[in-house]
Amino acid sequence: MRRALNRRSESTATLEPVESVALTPWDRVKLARHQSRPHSLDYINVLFTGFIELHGDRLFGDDPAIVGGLARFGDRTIVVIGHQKGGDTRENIRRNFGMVRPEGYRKAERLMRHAEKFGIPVVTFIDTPGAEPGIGSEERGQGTAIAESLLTMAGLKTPIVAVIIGEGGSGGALAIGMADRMLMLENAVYAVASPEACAAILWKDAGKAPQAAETMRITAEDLLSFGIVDEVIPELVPAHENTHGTISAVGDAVQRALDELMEVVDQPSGLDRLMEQRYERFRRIGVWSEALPVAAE
Amino acid sequence: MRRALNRRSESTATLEPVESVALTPWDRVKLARHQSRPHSLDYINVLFTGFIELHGDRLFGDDPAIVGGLARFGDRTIVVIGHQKGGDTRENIRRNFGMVRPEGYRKAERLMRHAEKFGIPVVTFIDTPGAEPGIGSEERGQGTAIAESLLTMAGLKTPIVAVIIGEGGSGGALAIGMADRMLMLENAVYAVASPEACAAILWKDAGKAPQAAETMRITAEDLLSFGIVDEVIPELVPAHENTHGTISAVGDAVQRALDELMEVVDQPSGLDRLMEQRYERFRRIGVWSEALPVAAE
Amino acid sequence: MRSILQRGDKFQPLPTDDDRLDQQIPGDLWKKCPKCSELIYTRELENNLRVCPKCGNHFRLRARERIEQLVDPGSFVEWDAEVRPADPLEFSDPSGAYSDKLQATQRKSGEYEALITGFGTVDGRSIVVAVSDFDFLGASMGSVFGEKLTRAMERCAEAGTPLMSVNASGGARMHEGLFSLMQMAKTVAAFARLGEARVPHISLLADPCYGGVTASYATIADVIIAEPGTLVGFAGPRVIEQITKQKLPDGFQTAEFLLEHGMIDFIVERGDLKRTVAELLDHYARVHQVDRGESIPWQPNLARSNGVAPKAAKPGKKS
Amino acid sequence: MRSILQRGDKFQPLPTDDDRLDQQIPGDLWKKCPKCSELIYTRELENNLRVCPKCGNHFRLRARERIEQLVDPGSFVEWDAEVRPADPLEFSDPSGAYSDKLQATQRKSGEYEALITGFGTVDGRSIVVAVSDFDFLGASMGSVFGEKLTRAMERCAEAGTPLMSVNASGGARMHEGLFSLMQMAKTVAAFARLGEARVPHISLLADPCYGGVTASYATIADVIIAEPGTLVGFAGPRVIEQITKQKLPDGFQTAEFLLEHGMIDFIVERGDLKRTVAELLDHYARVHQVDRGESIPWQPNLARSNGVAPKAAKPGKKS
Ligand SMILES: [Zn+2]
Ligand SMILES: [Zn+2]
Repeated sequence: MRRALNRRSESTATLEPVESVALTPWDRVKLARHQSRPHSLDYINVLFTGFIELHGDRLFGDDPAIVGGLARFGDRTIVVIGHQKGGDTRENIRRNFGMVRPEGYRKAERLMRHAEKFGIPVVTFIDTPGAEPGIGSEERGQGTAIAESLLTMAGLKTPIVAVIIGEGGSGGALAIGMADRMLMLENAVYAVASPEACAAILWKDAGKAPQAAETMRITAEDLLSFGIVDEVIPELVPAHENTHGTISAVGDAVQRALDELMEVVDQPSGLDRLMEQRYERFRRIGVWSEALPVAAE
Repeated sequence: MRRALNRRSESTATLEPVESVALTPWDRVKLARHQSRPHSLDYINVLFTGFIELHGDRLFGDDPAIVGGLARFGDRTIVVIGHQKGGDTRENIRRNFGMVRPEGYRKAERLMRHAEKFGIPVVTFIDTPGAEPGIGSEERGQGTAIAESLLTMAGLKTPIVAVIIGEGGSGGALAIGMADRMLMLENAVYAVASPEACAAILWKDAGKAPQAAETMRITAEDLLSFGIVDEVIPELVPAHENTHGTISAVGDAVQRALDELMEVVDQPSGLDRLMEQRYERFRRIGVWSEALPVAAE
Repeated sequence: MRSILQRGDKFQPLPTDDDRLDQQIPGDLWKKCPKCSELIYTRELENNLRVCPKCGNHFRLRARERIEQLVDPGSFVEWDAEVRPADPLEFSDPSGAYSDKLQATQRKSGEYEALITGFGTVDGRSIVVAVSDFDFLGASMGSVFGEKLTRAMERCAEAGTPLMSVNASGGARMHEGLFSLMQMAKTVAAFARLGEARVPHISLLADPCYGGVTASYATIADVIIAEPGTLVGFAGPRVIEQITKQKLPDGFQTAEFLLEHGMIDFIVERGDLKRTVAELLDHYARVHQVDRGESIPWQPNLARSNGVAPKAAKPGKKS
Repeated sequence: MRSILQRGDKFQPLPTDDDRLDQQIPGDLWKKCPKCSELIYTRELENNLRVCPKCGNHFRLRARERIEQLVDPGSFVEWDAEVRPADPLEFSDPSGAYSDKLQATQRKSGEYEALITGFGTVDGRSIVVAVSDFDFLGASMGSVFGEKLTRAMERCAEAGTPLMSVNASGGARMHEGLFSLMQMAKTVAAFARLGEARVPHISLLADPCYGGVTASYATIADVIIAEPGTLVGFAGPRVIEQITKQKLPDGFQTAEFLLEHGMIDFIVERGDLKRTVAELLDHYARVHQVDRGESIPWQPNLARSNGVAPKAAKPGKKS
């Protein structure tokens, strides 16, 4: 089941593994959304030193549903960006439950350009139910903001590593997730729509979300098999019961991904190669039939 | 008095010249602000064909105080951008009297980047009392918007020609005026603050604006002598009494300026040279004393 | 370039059971305008580009109707018609299997997928068009949509041919799961390359345009146009109303709303669309005619130089 | 680089008539806080970096006080002190000639101009500082301000030394007319070049910062910081109130307002400023240490890895 077996981080080695095969996709949805599950700032505060949070989009506002800034990871400076949910209701309200408004994506885009300017790699943490649906968000171009962020990532001349740590909610997740390496925690999910929304539309009953979750193929295992995710980071026990171990495992995976990418970049014409690989990474995604095959171009 | 004698456009050759030496700076302020003076769209509609107005900043709004779009000038495609005042009170209210909000500068910036992307030269028409002072404008970063527009112009890899056609009001004018060539109509003015504001602050009496206008050295003649403006376009009679002739003279001057700049760009490494010249153009502006001269670097 | 342009085989229509037009009045002779409720003689409607002659309502167009209106007669060469949808998730819901739904939709719509791409000319000017068909599963963006659009963009970049996309869509195609979502990234990456090649992309947002298409290539095009009344948004109005419990403002998510909020370049009536696109193509084409030396000097625009200050341009109208 | 760094001569103070501190209480012993009205022992205030120990009010600093607080003792080498203002317009108003006003201001302030630039170290890290002095004609940006800042930026770009600007300003210097306005373009152009050289510019917006400085290099820096309560805007509050006839919202144009509206990166208390700047310098310095091969792996941040989810970062605070 696990295609990417990771060097197990020291601190988790002694914990008893949960029988993860017993978990249904809907179980994983619930784990991915668990309020005590570590969120972006938990990762940031353990994995990095000297984190300096940078705020604002320089246009309209500062969206607390996105955090980001400069930090040190090992001997590297990185720009980190993440969706931020709250660990309690009060904080969740302040963070809009991790649902980002256009100004949040524009802040993320600004920080990515900052990283590019100085040749700093980018690490993103994905954990959102989706982009905020609201009147103000539509007025300020929610769709345009997500699209612009994707356009920025498509051409960003510095390595990008994304980690799906919890809930990967559709376009609102992808908006900071168009990365050179996509890592995913074992109990995280990543879906084109929430199982509830999918069930409401196709099953005509939001209560059928567990079945929709099954059908939608939203688990890390599925997405690894589809070639959409590059590596699954095991959760021997669910992250909220093993915060430090999970964060450490994520740190190790990010370290490996960054080491690999920096090796590419450090070659002659390395950035061109990085851009080429990023293009191909997304270019190849999709499944179709070609009824009348034509000669190769 | 006129340093830059221009090829006189056919249509104005028969008009009687006004004795322009008799005009005081304050007279010119009044001419520059005259409601019947041709405004940006008047120039756009006569000088260009196929004007397609492009709207919006893709962030927040569309500011009617800035107009811009694609157009044809001779055999060239250009991006034109201008402050837009109204020709009557109703239109003036809609155009906010040509006072631009942050979204107007961001629209201008977007159009400039569009021009750069496709290698299209930019022509701007300057005619504003200044950037809008208002609560919303401050909330959305009026200063930041102007600064970003300047930053975009500083590095924009395509030629820029600016024409001061009426009122050049401070930072709000400069925001679309950081050009490779700055042309100025004889009765236009360009000032660091309105004469009224300057008089109110330094004379403690806004009514002393005519004196402030004199002291501030805001006429085309002054700015040409300072090396800030490259060419003064004569108004044999004030523009509002000779719309077609004035617009024609502006067209001829823009044509010459663009021809010169495109000749630079068409050389090998032409864009680098353009960038170098633009930098030097602004780098040298300023007057100071150097008490203890040091050896040349 | 030639070989690429001729690469796609001509479209071969599937058998259709002839019920593709909704809201039909008995026979095909009359159609009821959903906006003004008037009955309109179908032929009159067609002659008017499917714009209601009574109230100006722009009826939705099928992809091939749009192409027919946009490009010169006989100039369209379809590309990649052989690229057809698959069912990677083996998706099934109570209404049936996705693979069955695809077949039924193909039969009913006469199309193999929701996006038609190909080459054509607009008053003689080369253009590549990519037009979505809302009657095909709400023009949702699945793998084929993304692949065909990406191929079109890649060929445009290579050949220097401008792209016009016409974008109605309900969003992602849920039946293809994350493959569908990833088409956003794929098409935006292709658009980025198109931009590096300095080839323009004109996007017409068509009614209705939501979700993943609004949040990807369609809203970052070089020029973004919409027809009057077109609805465009990220989240659907019902979702927003349900979640926020707020009443939506009048005209919410219409083209006019988007123009006011700075998200589109202009609104154009269907009758002016082809001429406007031609003008845009001319503007971009002229940039690359590097034939320096003596430039042709400007001439006064006689249509305008009547000594009277021309009217200010109205939003959404060429002036 | 050395030769450049040593190029400026050391600052030679002008005779001062010792009245540069405003709001003084008899003698120099006590100072009244303008915010909480408490009397504070001057030495205590100085020891507290001129932050009121009672209410936290950040007193305005003169340029050299700021430099003293920011760079390591003895490390500052001033640049371009010999660049001094002229009077290109021969400007005169009822209160007198600009040239006389300059002389009087120079005597009173102890400075030749409103901007001090030079090299120093922050806990051993190289930095170039450009600090404006509000007591010199409201730190208005004239030719000398622009020229000194531009030279500093050019040297930073050449040597790869980060720049920190401290920006209090009333705006343009009207007495220098359009020469003043053009310093906006000049400094922004120099900042663009600094960016091409990948050298960071940290901007501290200092109380009060308005007009041309807010609308040029200060608000497009790579990192933008403000101290609590700092006022920053384009137009002054009185002008806005007069023109709009609207009551200004509470906290309008404060650092907190700017943070909320997305215009600054964070707010930092004066006591944390030097440490924060040092951290930022380290972050940027590490990027350019290209010593690849084996990277040093990450280590858990022990200050944080206590198994408890850390508190979310507060706006304006490093967490
Ligand atoms: Zn009708
Ligand atoms: Zn106090």
